[in-house]
Amino acid sequence: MSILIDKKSRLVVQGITGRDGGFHASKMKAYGTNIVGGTSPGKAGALVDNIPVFNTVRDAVRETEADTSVIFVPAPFAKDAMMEAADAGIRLIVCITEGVPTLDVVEAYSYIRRKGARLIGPNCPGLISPGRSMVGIMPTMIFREGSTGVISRSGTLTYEVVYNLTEHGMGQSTAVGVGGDPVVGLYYKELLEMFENDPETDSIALIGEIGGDAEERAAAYIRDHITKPVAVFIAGQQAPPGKQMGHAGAIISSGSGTAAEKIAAFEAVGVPVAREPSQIPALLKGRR
Amino acid sequence: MSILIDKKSRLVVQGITGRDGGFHASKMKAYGTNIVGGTSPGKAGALVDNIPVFNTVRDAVRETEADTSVIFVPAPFAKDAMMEAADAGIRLIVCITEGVPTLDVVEAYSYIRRKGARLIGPNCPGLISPGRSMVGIMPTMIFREGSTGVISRSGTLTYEVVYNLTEHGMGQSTAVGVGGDPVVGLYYKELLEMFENDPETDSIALIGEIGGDAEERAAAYIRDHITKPVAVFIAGQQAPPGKQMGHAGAIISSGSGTAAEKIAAFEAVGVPVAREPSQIPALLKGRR
Amino acid sequence: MKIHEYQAKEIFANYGLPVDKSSVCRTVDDAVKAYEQLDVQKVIVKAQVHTGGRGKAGGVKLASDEIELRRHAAAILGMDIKGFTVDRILIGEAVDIDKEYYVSYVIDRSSKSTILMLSKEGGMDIEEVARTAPEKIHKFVIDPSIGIPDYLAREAAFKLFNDIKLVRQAAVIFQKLYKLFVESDASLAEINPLVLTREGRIMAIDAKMTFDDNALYRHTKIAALNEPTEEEKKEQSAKSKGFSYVHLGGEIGCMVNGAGLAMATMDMIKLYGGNPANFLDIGGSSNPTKVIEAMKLLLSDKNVKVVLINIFGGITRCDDVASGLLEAFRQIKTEIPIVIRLTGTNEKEGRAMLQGTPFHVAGTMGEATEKAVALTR
Amino acid sequence: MKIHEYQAKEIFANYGLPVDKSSVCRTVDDAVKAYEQLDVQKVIVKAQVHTGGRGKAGGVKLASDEIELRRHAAAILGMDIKGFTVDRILIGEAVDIDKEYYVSYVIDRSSKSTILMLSKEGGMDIEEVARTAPEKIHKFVIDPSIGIPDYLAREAAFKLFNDIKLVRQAAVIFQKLYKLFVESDASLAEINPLVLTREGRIMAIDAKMTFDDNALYRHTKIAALNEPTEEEKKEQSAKSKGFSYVHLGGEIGCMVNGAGLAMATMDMIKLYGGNPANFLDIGGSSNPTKVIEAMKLLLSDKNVKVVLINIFGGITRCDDVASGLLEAFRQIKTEIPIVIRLTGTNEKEGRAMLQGTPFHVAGTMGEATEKAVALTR
Repeated sequence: MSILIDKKSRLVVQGITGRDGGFHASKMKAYGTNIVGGTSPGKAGALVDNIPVFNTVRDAVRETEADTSVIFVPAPFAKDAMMEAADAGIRLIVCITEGVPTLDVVEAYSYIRRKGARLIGPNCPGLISPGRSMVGIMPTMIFREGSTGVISRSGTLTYEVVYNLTEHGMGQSTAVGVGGDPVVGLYYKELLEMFENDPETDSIALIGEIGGDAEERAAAYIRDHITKPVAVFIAGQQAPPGKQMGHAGAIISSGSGTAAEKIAAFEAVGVPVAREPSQIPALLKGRR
Repeated sequence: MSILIDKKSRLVVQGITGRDGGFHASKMKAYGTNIVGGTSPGKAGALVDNIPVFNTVRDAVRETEADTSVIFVPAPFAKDAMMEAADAGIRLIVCITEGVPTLDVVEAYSYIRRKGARLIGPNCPGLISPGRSMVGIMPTMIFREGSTGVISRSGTLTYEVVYNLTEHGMGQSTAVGVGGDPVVGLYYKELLEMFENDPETDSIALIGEIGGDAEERAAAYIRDHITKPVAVFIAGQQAPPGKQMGHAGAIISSGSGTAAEKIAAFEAVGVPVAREPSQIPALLKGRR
Repeated sequence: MKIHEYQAKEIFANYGLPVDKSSVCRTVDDAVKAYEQLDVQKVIVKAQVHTGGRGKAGGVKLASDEIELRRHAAAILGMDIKGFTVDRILIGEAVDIDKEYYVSYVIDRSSKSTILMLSKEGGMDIEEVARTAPEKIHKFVIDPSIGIPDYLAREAAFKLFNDIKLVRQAAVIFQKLYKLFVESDASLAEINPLVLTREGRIMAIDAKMTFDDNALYRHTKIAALNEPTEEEKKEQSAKSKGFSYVHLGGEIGCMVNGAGLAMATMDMIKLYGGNPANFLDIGGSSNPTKVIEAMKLLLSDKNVKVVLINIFGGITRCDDVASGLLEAFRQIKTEIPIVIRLTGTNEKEGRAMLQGTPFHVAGTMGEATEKAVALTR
Repeated sequence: MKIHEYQAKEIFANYGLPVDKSSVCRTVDDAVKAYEQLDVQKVIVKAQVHTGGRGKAGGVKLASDEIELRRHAAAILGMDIKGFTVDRILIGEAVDIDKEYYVSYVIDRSSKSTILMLSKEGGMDIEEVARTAPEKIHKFVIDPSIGIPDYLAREAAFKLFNDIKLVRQAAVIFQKLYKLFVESDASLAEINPLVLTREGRIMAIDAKMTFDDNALYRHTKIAALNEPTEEEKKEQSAKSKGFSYVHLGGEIGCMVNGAGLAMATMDMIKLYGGNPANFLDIGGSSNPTKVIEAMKLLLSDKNVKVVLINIFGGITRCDDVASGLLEAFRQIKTEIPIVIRLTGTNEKEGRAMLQGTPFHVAGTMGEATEKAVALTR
């Protein structure tokens, strides 16, 4: 088992005829992801890397029984794409697009939740269940099948941690990049719960960063609900307040959301915090 | 048992300091309805017939654990009142107000359903579970405890039928006036289902009228799902097309929604249709 | 409330919906002026009446020159269409049509929502299409909390068009029409036909709108467009007094409290062999002033030979109703026989009070109706 | 993006929100003119700067006559507040205040919604209130599909007021402020204080707004109000090239792909005893042009003694990254030592290509950081 996606996930790529959509559709397909279709209004009937293109997500769902979608459309159209997917009955929506206005996400998320669907992202690298399915833009070559769950607000920093895990013989059950924006879909709490309930996951790596208080909430949740070992890395100890560090969500505002607070929160509940990304495997191994 | 309301229902009266709200609050209270509070913005702390008044429904729910509300506010404010009730956690909202714009009801209903609550009305006389609770403006004196469920789009015509039932020794489990507007909350299907599942109901009187095709749908539903005897009366056989007969929803438009079609639909599935309201008791007695 | 095509098109234009160039005229000379100003060869002359089927009635004609225009304008102005006299015509540029489509927003009782209805069978009677080929009508239920997002407008437009450029044009039209529908509290906003011109433009060459009477209080500009017929004026005047009144043409005038019971009463009259003169719901309470006003309304109908009063005493008890009736009839002088049926709370007391009066008092609806019908003979 | 109080008040006024009469001035003479035009005895003189705490810094003063006004205006204009030089002041009518309140809309990450925050502790630092008396702050999570209906606005207003007249005034303010918040894609709309005047009027006498940078493309008028500092200009120019850049002041320049890894890199530098000069995320791909631009940016910082390049080769493989770096450094001449750490897909091939070059090549982040720190000594 894995969480959220596996070999049975039926993926539709929204914006498949765009440069990024087409490129990553081929990458995902090459990895073995079960891509059943793509969408691009007005291009129904076309094929992209042999994947059939539909005008609308509803058409794609009707014809292919797609249950998962990944979005590569430009930021001004991302809200519409997320809502289209939810309305068409997609259960898991992964939005890769960067730079989506926050209130667009607020609105789309509210609608998605009402439809009983799940959102990952936006501004995220997607997720991968190694050896089964990859939905997003993850570099598949660094992942290995295994039993460590990975949750991260970052892209390359995740790869850095995964690379270290894989080097130490610790494969991954599923790795999820939740996205770097202030408002995104699934977050620590929901994913921790899924990993806790996944029999194939035996440990969890959590990669946080400055901004907001989700890490503090995650620490409290781990204390109360998680029995599997968790190790954490927090990026941004040197970040000055009021400055956005790349990710729209990585900002210390009004003196809160600092790395120090987050590290303290995890340490207070007995979750080890790595000083360097490379320490994660040892911290997990010591506790499995 | 009864459906929707009983002695445990905790009622809040929205617009209790208004003329109608105050009058009917006292009537309901006198009947034994468990009224726990009323609302009127700015009048918190007042008492109406010894019922405590709150500024907001949320305050009333927090202080009294109200689960049911009845609305007596003027039409321009009815949408807001319905949504306020739903947002505050009320489970059954009964809107008596007449003349509410249809799109206001569409919007309020959508929100109420999202909140998992139920709506009866607007433009309805409410409902009564004789001997237990009355929520609305029903003349309680004509009702008797018993086992016939009554569903009606009309007010006085319902009383006419109930009067006949009571005269024939057939009391009522619950009688519901669903409201005379084109768009209202609970309707035949949902109520038929509730009566079917209510062990204390052994027969059902359904009072329809011209306009729309809800009676036709009800006939199909009865054929497929209802085992208890049902008798029907349909008002408006003499109504000319295109004319609204009092109720905003009682109009034959584009030649559909006629009484003849509705009567035919019930007769086609073996549900007897009374020629006069006074025939209902006999039609039910014959089949119980 | 209904408005005319030319009024609907004005509203359309205010919302940026593409309509054909046209102008409304009340005389043949105005029509000629409008023709000159349009500065095109071919125009369409359309009767402006609050009813459908004007085409079949000869109220829509093409004109290719001034002589033809004068002839058609003269013929249509003053024409009677289903009881409506044509006092205005619309002179519009004849559009070079490639294809015709049907689009409308209506309130759907069953889904309790606004729905968007679309068909490639435009220009035809949509109810006919619904009967004969329902699969040719596409319906979209609108979630009021999100309205018509781009994706949904596109999805709908793909039902009519394949070319993405046309889809985009149509999608914007659907979104604007929805905005108009909601913001004006319409109960119908219909474009039949929506046309694709030979130049590849999509536009509305007809426009039909009706509005929710209950919402007119917040749309004073629209309410000002109201043009009731004589009959509707009577109904509206009744409404302003708190009644619902509909004229039916028979000889038994009815006065009933409650719409459902009022309908049942007129049905019963027919069932017992009579003919109801009207539908009249006097509403909840039965104060004497209301009864007097209602009786005046009934008696203004010269066909009425008998009046049947059917009151169910609910919240207002029968004895109160009876004393109200007695008081009212002290002020009304009439030779017309009056049958009163009074049931409900305190009915015995109420009926006792009516003993010894000229009223024919009945206990049941059947008895009352029988009496009223007999009295017309 | 931040705007000034006077700009926020202009937007407020456009939405019908009650604000005090005021005008913005750039000179003492302008201030005197504004004083005359306001035609009141007492005015408030407020520094317009993109930072908080101006009151404590002496940037807000009351003036009761022209002499006082001139003195305060002269003192505040040109004043330095937390690194910002005051070039504009706002001259506003001094309002006769009865009570002060706090109102704001912000985006809440946890509920993934806009929230309305209210407090009776107005005029104070709200973060201080949140720390010391969180129960004095009321929060309402807004469902975007319905916004702030009347009942919710009233419910919120009852948290501040008891009198229904004041509740109604406040409710309208909350609704308008929400409309403004949503329609302008704000990330903060704050009134601190919202005041109740002795005449019983509720009004905003301060106004603070910040906007979502990602949404500025659809708000050109607001975007035009942008006044970046020198540092922000550098960051924005970097952004226009596809980088994220933040100046930190140390001596080790970093160039990293990915924001999280870039933060981790600067943390590691500190951990190993060095000081990062900057945060620099060059994003996904590593084409030579981008690397050249990034190096120019780094080298323009004269404090930089060493450059640390930390690249994780993901979709773009390490050998491609290495050839890109080599090409870029053929065009850049610099004496500054460069440490390169390259990991990920095809890392062996990538590192092999960098052998024999002047670069210091490292395998792990730890090794790379250690080298970079050593090279600064």
